Amino acid sequence: MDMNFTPEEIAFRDEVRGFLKDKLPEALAAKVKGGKRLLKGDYELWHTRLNERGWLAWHWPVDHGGTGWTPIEKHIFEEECVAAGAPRVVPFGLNMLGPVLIKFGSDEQRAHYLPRILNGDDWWCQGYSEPGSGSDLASLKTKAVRDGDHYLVNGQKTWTTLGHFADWIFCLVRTDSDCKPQQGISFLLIDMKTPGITVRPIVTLDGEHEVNEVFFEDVRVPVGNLVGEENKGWTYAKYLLTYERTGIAGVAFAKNGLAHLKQVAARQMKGRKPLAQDPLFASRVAQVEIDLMAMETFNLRTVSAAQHGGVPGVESSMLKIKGTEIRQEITDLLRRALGPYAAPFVPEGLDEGYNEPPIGPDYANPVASQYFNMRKVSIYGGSNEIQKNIVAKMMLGL
Amino acid sequence: MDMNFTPEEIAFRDEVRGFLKDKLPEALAAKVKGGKRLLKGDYELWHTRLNERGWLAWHWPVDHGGTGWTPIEKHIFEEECVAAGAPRVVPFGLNMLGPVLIKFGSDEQRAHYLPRILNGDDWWCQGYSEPGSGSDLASLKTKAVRDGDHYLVNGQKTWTTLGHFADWIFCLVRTDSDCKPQQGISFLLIDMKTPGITVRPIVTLDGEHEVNEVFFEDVRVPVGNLVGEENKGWTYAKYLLTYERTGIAGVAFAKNGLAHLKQVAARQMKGRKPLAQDPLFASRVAQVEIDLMAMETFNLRTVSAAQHGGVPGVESSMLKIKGTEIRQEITDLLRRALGPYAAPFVPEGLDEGYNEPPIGPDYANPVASQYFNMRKVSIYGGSNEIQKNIVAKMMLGL
Amino acid sequence: MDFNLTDDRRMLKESLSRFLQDRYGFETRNEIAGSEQGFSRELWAQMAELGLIGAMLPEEVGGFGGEGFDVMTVMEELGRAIVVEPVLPTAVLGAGILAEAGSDSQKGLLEKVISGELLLAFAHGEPQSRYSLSDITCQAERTNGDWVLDGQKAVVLNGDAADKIIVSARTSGTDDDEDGLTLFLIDTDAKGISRRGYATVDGGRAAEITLEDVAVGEDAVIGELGKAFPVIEEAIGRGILAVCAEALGAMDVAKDMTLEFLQTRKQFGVPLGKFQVLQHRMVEMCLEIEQARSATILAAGRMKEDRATREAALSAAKNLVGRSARLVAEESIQMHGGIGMTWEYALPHFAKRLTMIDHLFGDADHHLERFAALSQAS
Amino acid sequence: MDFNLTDDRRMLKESLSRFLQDRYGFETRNEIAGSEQGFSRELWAQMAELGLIGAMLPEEVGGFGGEGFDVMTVMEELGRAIVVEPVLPTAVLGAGILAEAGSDSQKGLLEKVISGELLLAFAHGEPQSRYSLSDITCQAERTNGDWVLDGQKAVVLNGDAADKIIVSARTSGTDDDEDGLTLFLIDTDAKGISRRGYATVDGGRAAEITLEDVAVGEDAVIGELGKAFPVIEEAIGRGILAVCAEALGAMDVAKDMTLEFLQTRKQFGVPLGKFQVLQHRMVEMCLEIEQARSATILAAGRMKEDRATREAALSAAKNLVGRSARLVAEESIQMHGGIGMTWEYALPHFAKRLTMIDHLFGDADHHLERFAALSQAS
Repeated sequence: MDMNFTPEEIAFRDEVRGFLKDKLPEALAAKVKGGKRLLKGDYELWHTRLNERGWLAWHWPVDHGGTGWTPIEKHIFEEECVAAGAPRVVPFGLNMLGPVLIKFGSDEQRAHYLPRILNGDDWWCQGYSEPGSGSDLASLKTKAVRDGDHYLVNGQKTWTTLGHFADWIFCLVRTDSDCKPQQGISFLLIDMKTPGITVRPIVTLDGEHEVNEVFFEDVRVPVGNLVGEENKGWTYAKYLLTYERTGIAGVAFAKNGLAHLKQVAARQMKGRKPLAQDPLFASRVAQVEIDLMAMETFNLRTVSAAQHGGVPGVESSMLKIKGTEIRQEITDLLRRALGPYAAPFVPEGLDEGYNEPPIGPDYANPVASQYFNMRKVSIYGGSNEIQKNIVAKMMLGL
Repeated sequence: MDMNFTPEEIAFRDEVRGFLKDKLPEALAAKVKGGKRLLKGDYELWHTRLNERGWLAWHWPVDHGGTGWTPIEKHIFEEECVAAGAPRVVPFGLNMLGPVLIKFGSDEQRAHYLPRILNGDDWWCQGYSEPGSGSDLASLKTKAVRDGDHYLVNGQKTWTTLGHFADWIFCLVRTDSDCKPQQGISFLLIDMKTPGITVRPIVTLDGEHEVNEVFFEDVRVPVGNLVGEENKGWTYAKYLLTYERTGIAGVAFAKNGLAHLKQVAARQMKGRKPLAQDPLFASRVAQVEIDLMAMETFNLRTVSAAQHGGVPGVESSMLKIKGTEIRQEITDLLRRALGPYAAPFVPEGLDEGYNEPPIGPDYANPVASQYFNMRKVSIYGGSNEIQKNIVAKMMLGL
Repeated sequence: MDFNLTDDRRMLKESLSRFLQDRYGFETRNEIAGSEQGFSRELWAQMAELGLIGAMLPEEVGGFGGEGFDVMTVMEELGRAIVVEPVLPTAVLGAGILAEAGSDSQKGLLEKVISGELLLAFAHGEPQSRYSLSDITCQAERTNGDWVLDGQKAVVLNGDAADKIIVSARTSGTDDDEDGLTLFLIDTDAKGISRRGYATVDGGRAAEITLEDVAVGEDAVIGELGKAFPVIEEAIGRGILAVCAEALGAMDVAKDMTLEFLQTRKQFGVPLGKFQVLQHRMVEMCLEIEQARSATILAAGRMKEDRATREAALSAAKNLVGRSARLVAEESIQMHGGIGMTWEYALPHFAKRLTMIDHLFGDADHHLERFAALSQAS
Repeated sequence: MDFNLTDDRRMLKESLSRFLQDRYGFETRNEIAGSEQGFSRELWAQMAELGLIGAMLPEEVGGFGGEGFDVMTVMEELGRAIVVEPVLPTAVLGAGILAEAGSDSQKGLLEKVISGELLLAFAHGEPQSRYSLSDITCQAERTNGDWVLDGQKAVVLNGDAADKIIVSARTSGTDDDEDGLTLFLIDTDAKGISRRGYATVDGGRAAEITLEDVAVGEDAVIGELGKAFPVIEEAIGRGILAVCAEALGAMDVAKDMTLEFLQTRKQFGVPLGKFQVLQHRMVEMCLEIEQARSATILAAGRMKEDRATREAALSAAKNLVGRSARLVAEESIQMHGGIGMTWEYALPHFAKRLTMIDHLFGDADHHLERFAALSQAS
């Protein structure tokens, strides 16, 4: 048993910290940590900085631009980025499409798309979910019918994150309906400028626009945009869904959230004393802190097992469940910490350049919205119910 | 809306209280409230006192010895008995077999058995559960084969409460195996002195003996002991299971338990102050007190609906679930209140006449055992999982 | 003992229910909530006409109800439509205080309140007070026969639209003393009052109100000088009962929407409602709603009992509603999945209202602590 | 970073596991627990021979381990068999204190402890002290060069069978002062000691011990006069780690038994494990066990860190183990149904041990509060 990083790993961590200190603009980090809205340019700036350093595609194979980091190094890098307040790297091109193209794409596709992903020339979005599909992804209905050297695509995708910024979308489409749902699915790359595509914003319960519906009406897609073989798309999709799940626990996000919660509780007053000293509230905070400490070790055990050649199985699902529970509990306690000042709804206050004085304490504005927004983490990426089904199946084998 | 008892109901309550004051021996009430072991004679004494007053078979039809009380009066009577520390009336003859005989028995059976039940001449026990049947009662395997004017019974019953005191057992037995499990079941009355019957005690996790296994080996039962028709026993069993469920919430038991918990918390010290003043412990007690207050009103709403002619549906199941949760939570808090003194295990201290000084505070001895014993209430009488299935079926209708 | 509504209340409930079904569909509600003013003057007038405000006030002041079960009946129906009109601040808090403690001329205003012409707000909480009812620093000083008020009031419901506000101020005592509080009735266009209105997360409106040298006459004082605390506590008590009842209505709708969703929406070829895990979670939700309903009924029935009994029942109800509303809000979103996260769909707006009710008049933990204190004192 | 056991620990674990499987089946265990003495001298000697006691002590005193992960390895295996022999009081608490703070001659006794010939107990808690480590009223006064002790010690594990006990007593200071505590090593047959032994709910033994004018020499003092608190805290810390690890072993077995039961037991014609509700509850149980395991590993790894870091990790582990052990105990009984309630079956004995561990060295709430205090101080 050895719970410490090696000197090499500590040196690596310091290198990452140095990079973040140099290259992550303070104003941007403050925006991220303060729960402000990010602009397209904010994402692009950070994407470029990482690419310049060669750390953008750290999970790709080395000969395609990856870093060759060990699981522990990858873990350190992810944790440090979040801790420093770096914007997330939009994952669709880099973490999702990239690995699929590397494994299943043609040489031409790899040569064309991969450098453009790294350069940030193409903003990708994901066309998986459809209305009514939920966690049953294979029930998708969007059809692609071969018509000469094109596919004619008709249907609808939904929950398309940042689709309103995207140049391209990778889609799962049905190319054969006379078979099991998982068969007959193909993986297509579609230019968002193609005629027949309409993007409609979905406003979420917190009043924000991050996701979209995408409609396809007789959209003509060149057959060259098919990845791999026709009707084999489900295999590629599954590969993508299991790729790189080490960050799934969201430990660093939770740690940021907990630190913020403790600051807020120290500043909020209850009966003329800091709320942090209230026995009941303190016990609730302590409870989630204990859970988080344990989960951090649980996560490290999984990372360390990967370092020693293990393949995470049910651990990913378990970490997803516990990680989302903890993050939701933290935003819930934040909301409760505010008391009456959780109520004001001033969405314009989340924009850069808003200059009015805050209503209530300066940290209050995003809190309730974040609490509601955070409901999504136990729904998307395979709901917690689905994760429990997966673990149960492995465990009970019934 | 009127949440008060009528003057007549209050007069009735006072009458019940007066009776309890006169007729329930203080020493017996103290034994019940102190969690001491009851002897067979303790049950019999209280049975007799109630019968003398004509209040023993309060739920029977008036012309068989019932009281004709309204649902609210029944509720008042049950609550007051528990509050005063009366021993429970052993329900097998009185609450279970009695109503079945009244509805489905022959005139001869009624004339013979009912007066003997009231007089306490026969101590009855119940032969429903079998090893492996759990909540799936209809899977029972004990066989009764017709042999002239007798049935030949072979098989095994389990969880037979107080079977070691019993003179008679009423049993569900399989008389036909070539049909659906619910069909082919018959309802037999069996004299426990019949050759071939063996009673084996089951010691429960708290070290107590209250339940038994009963084995039948070629036990000859006269056909006159069949209740109703052959193969119709399931109908009678179901009737019995749904009969009189108003007390199912156990409100009065929980109130006794809560009062005891609060007394203990006031006497237990933590950091030289009463545990009752510890903010965290006080909040846990307050939480269960609030839940209990609400459930008491919930229960009264159900009773009142019955008074106005309503028929309780899912409410019984919901009250069973919440009632057992609350009672389990109270015994859990009691256990925690004791600190290190929950550990000593001195079962002989629960017997009348034990004269050693207690180990730790005088209320400590039964606490841990009661906590473990109380695990049963969410298992028996249709587990809480079964209750949830029932409610879900009514609610979702799927 | 009878838990059925009286005929009068049943009729009121039915007419209100019909009205809201006809005129206050979800899309209308969202449009109203998103409008500049944040509520509809027209619908407000119609609600007044239906007797909704009068039902919450006793006959002595021109109403025809005013008991706990009246408040409960009306608010539960409003909760079923998540009505954003300022019923709580005007009819329950503002008018309730005037009916309870107002002078004859102040009570005379209630006619206009009942008819919907006059909007009220209760400007009580302050930036530092959180859920304490006595932590008030707003000062009122007597100068030349006038009272001059200075202070700041936080998250005043309907504070921006109210015609008159009831302001709590300290006329003696230290900062969180229950003694020394006095209530004043003040026109919102009085000199020295500035208001910053804003929308709230749950579709309502509130305001930060600053009072700077606001001068009012002796006739602005409500009730006895320095003895306002019991009046405030009773007003907040009615507010607690009102939002508990509102939450019951909203929880019922959220539960029914979820139930219907589970029955109709299929996944992996079967209705979601066939999954036992979701069945049991629905049952747990229903059970908690029934518990919350029971606690609210108990509180409504104890509104006229002695202080300790009444306030313990109110704290119990608010605690149980706080917990069950959170459960219902979170679980109904979770069981809906993505669609439960969208602005267009009604459910999350019910969830938001349910959540924000926890931030009114003390959250679940506040009332747990308060219940424990009341229970220990008794 | 490496969460695998070292080869030495893996070998110890395996030999211990084999030994317990061969010699310490559930029926044997229950027979031993039900015997007069409450444990088996013979098996105790064999366990000592296996190196179980030595593994928990450092080389300086004749052991071959003594680190957090050694304690964890041994205790987890013992938990898998719910061993009732007095390993915790003798090897972890008693021997741990002597190894840490004993004089050379006191340390010299450890050879006999390691070989299984000497049984120890730590007589610390008192009837009033609950889980406080400093609330000690037992008095030690110096008279004619001797120390004379008077007081009462509560629920002393192995108190009836121990050959020597370590008694904490106040040599100065007020009643719950951390300062002024001193430890004494006393023969249990010393004049003035009376012991009332009894069985405990989880199958072990403990005693109430009364000291009346018990005279011991200066050589009975362990460590520095009046400065025993840090020694006590560290000893209890090791005890916490030990019972957390023991609970992990017991939880694993309870979980596996339940899993097997769900896979084999049929109801309504299908294995219970097919019911989704039970599946999800099993998953939640496993998840909490993994969390408890993680917290215990973290605490084991921090045993040599500064006080605040170490104690926070220990309180975190004890809190998490307390919660998860309750969940596992209750859920595994519930999922078993009636059979889970019977003395003959092993599961409920695991449940009882898991529950009673919450009553050793502070329950989940005690450590939650303590963690919050430590976390706020840092």
